[in-house]
Amino acid sequence: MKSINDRSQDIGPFVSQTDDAIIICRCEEITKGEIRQAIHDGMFTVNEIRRYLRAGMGLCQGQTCGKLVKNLIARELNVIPDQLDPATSRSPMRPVEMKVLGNEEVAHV
Amino acid sequence: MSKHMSKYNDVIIIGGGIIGNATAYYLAKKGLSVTVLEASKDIGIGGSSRNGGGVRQSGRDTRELPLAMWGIKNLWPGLSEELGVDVEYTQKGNLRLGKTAVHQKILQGLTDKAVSCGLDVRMINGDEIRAINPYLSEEVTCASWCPTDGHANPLTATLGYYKKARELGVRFITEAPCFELRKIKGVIRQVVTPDAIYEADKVLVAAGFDSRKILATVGIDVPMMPLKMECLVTEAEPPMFLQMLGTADADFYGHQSKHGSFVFGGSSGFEHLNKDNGSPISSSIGASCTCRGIIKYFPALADAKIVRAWAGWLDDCADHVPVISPVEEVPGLYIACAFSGHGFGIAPAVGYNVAEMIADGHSTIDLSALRYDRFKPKQ
Amino acid sequence: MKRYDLIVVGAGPAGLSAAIEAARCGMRVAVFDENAKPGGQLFKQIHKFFGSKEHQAKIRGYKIGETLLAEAAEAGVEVFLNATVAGIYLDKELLVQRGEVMEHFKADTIIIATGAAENMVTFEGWTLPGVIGAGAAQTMMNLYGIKPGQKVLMLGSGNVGLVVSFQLMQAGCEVVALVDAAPRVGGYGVHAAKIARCGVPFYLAHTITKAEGSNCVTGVEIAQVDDDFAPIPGTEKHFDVDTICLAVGLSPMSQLLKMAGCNMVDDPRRGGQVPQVDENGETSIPGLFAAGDVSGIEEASSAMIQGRMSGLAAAAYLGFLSEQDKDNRLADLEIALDSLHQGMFAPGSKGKTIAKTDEGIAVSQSLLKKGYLDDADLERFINRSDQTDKKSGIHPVIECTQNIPCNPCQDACTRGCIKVGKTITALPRIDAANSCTGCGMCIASCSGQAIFLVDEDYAPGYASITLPYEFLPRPQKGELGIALSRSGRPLGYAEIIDVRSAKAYDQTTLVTIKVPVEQAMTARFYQPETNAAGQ
Amino acid sequence: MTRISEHPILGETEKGRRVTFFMDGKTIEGYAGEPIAVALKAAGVMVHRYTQKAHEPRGIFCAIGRCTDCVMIVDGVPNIRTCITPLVEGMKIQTQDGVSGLEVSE
Repeated sequence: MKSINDRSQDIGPFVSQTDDAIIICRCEEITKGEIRQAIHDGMFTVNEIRRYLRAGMGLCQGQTCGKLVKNLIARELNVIPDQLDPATSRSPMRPVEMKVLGNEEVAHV
Repeated sequence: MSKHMSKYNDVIIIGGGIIGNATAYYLAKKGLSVTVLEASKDIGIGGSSRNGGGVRQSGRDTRELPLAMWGIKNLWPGLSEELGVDVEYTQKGNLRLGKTAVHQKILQGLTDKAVSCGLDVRMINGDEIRAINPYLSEEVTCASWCPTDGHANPLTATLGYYKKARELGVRFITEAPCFELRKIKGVIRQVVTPDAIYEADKVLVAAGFDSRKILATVGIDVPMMPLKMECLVTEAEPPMFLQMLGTADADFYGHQSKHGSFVFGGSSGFEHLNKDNGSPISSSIGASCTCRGIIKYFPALADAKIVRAWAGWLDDCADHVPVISPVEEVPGLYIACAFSGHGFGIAPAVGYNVAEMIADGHSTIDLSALRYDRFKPKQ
Repeated sequence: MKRYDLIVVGAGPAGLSAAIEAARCGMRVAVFDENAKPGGQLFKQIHKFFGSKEHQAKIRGYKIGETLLAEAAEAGVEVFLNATVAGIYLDKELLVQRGEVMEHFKADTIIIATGAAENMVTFEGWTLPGVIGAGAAQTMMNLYGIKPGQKVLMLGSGNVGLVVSFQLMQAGCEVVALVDAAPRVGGYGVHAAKIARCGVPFYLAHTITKAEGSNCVTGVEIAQVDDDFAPIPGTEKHFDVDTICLAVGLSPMSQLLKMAGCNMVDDPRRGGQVPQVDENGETSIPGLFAAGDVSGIEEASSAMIQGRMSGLAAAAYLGFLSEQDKDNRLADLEIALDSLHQGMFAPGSKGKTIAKTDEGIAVSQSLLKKGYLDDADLERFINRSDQTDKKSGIHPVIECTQNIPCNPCQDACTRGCIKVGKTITALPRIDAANSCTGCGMCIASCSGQAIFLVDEDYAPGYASITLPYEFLPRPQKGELGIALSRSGRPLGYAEIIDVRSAKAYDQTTLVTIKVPVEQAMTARFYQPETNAAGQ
Repeated sequence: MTRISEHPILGETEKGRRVTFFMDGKTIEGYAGEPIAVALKAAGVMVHRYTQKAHEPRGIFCAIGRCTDCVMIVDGVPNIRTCITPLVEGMKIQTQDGVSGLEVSE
């Protein structure tokens, strides 16, 4: 079993750091401290951090902060970042108005 | 590789979704030792985090309605405080919308049944609807209105139960799919995963549609199939309305979240025929179809931008009502699955009552109508 | 449904190259790109490319882009711009936003060539307006003709940071400092030397600790870092800047591949999440390919070759190219790609400390730490045992000290004075048996601007130095300005004795200055007296 | 001067017609077809929006439509990526405050 799968493992107490106020997710304004706290609340994966805090769920869909969040989790859990999956890729790749998304055209040839 | 025998538990729960997490929390509160085994890498990755967030009583089958009403009265209002996580519970009513005489008939039927169970729900007309929600188009002519319904955030509610259960000492193991349940000397005893064998006095199977193949290892079947449904979410918008919405036609359902984004689910009519590649992936037509449906009801949302769409599998039961039940023929085994797409709103009540069932042998709400052995062929 | 033999996502160097090869094999090819302009990053790359003739070396990026577009048009490729691929679905179906419409397309083969996205680094104030990505700076100045700022601090000494710093100065911005947390310059030494000689100070083993300002950036604070990259208290330095530019690496933009269900791997050497691919870029889904940065961060030169390989493989997959023709043509491309993967900056050398060049010469530590060759280091490279040098009359001085895949200088000299040989990563040698005419083609052909023509016998007590110049205003003959050293230090007055422009020089002006003979091997740049460095 | 009048390699930048548009009620000039963000940059506008939670200023960051930091209200529609949206004569641009328009005192 990979250590990351045991959610009861001791990762030590949450200790505040001087740069905890720095924004990591620019869209949803989630700070480094909030993400670190969430990891100590048991959120050990990028998906869980997203769902718990909305980090990476804003307008840019985590394209800017994805790697930063992953590295923060890896550091806090003391694993290498490659062990962590990035968030699921979802359409639409860019924000699109409902009236446009609903306006489909299927060209027949 | 020889599998190590894991430490003994009072209860093992298979499935780290909201049902498993909530049950684990209420069991831990009673002082039982619990391990939750989750097959995937993430807690709450299935339907628990893919649904539309409805916390409804109206529109439900009368067999599960008591559970829904009890949960809304006793658990949802204090849940954020209890879990220490904002689950964004908003109790501002549910509008189930209709446009045609056929819709009116469907809604009236549901309403009559719910009223007979003591629920405050009534039919209202177009003007009354737009007094509650002025953004609805003139096409909407009738609705059922249940003022005590509402919505919550499925993501934080699911992970909130996980967080709190973990704090109370529940052990959660991810990437631990259950291959097999094993009876020892006539009673349930072991849960076999690729890495380890876990032992407990009691086992709850709450693994969505995967429950079917897990239960098969001890000769139990729940007649259900996976059904792929799709959802989408908009960018944050200024606050517009607080009600939960649905339609008689089931073309969409959803609400505006505390964050400002609108979360909507919808159907294209091909759900039962959709294919996938082994994970629940969006179809090429689903989101577009849902958008068209929404705009007909809410012309004002035409410019709202969709930032994300996703799909998820329902564990759709033969009669579209969950199985929540002890399995007396396999002593120590319990089932909570087949929620058929409306499990989120009743999840706290299910967790609470299943914990009672497991720990005390009886539950506050009578769940006998939801037994696993209720399925009978046509006579 | 509208169907193509091949749909390429991304009209950058890899995507266009793939589309051209496939269309030339007779395939119906469509390329979708979300941008208003095609070419990906090529049109932002205004420097001359490295490599060999087959890699389009010494041609500026944007001109390569123009060539690719012309070739695509000629081959019958349909390029759709402002066409955003919203998603990729089962059965090789794409949903594409074009204007107010979502269109469904299917393809028998798909090549994903979506490129890369910039990495980020956080510090106090990094969300302030005025903190921008290096790509943003390139987009603003090279595509839209607007300065990203007046006074800029660059974070990152990889090739992007170095190249963009030079471009900022070309656009008329002042680069106040180049900062990198690593203890050594990450990119090509020649790129570093170009900006060091303009007087840009290098702060290696430093990081940004704070962006200052309330509504937008008004300054920046940097500090030295320890071995764990933590800032050392007391080492803080402040600069007045209005712009902070981040160039801290790239990550493959592989979301579409992931959505398609390809097997993905996390490979730090390729820059992050990348698809598992075979040697031609085919993913775990048959008929679905990845080419360019999306399957591993490299340079545009290699992206073009990878694109061509995947285009040919797609053609063979659908029977538009025989297996034998495919094998023959891929073999040539593999050799071309392989030659780019050699030398000190080869993908396999990432993260390794290299002490000596292939020729056995100790690498210049001053180049790695300060951005320029100091006199002692230079001495090792210009007085080599394997070259015959002479000091009388005009002759080239080549300050190229790292094994990078590049050899246009060899072809540029029609007199055979410059030799690189078959291994294109070898350091160029001077063969003094052949006499230099001072034509300057070597200077203009050197993408690293590392070749100078020096004549110690120009006049009694004076030497002439001809150097590449790519700034405005262009110096005028007879003008008096300041000669600068390799570190940008003023050495004294220099007179412009010749200014040459030619089509063959491709926008590089050859400026010849007259300096006291003792500066013949120290003066390497010219600054008009009215201008401060870099302005 | 923020616009590059002449570039040593690229020469003169091709520009569209000179047009006027409006930013929080003020009249600004730009070139038709260039990204709104470029016209604003030329006019010295750095702040495109203030964030929802902390009301912090944001402006251009990636300039290629990915990061969505430069979004503004364009002709009444919020969250428009100004770095990739072409300028059209007479456009009404507003500084975005959270998801709404910033109150501007004239």
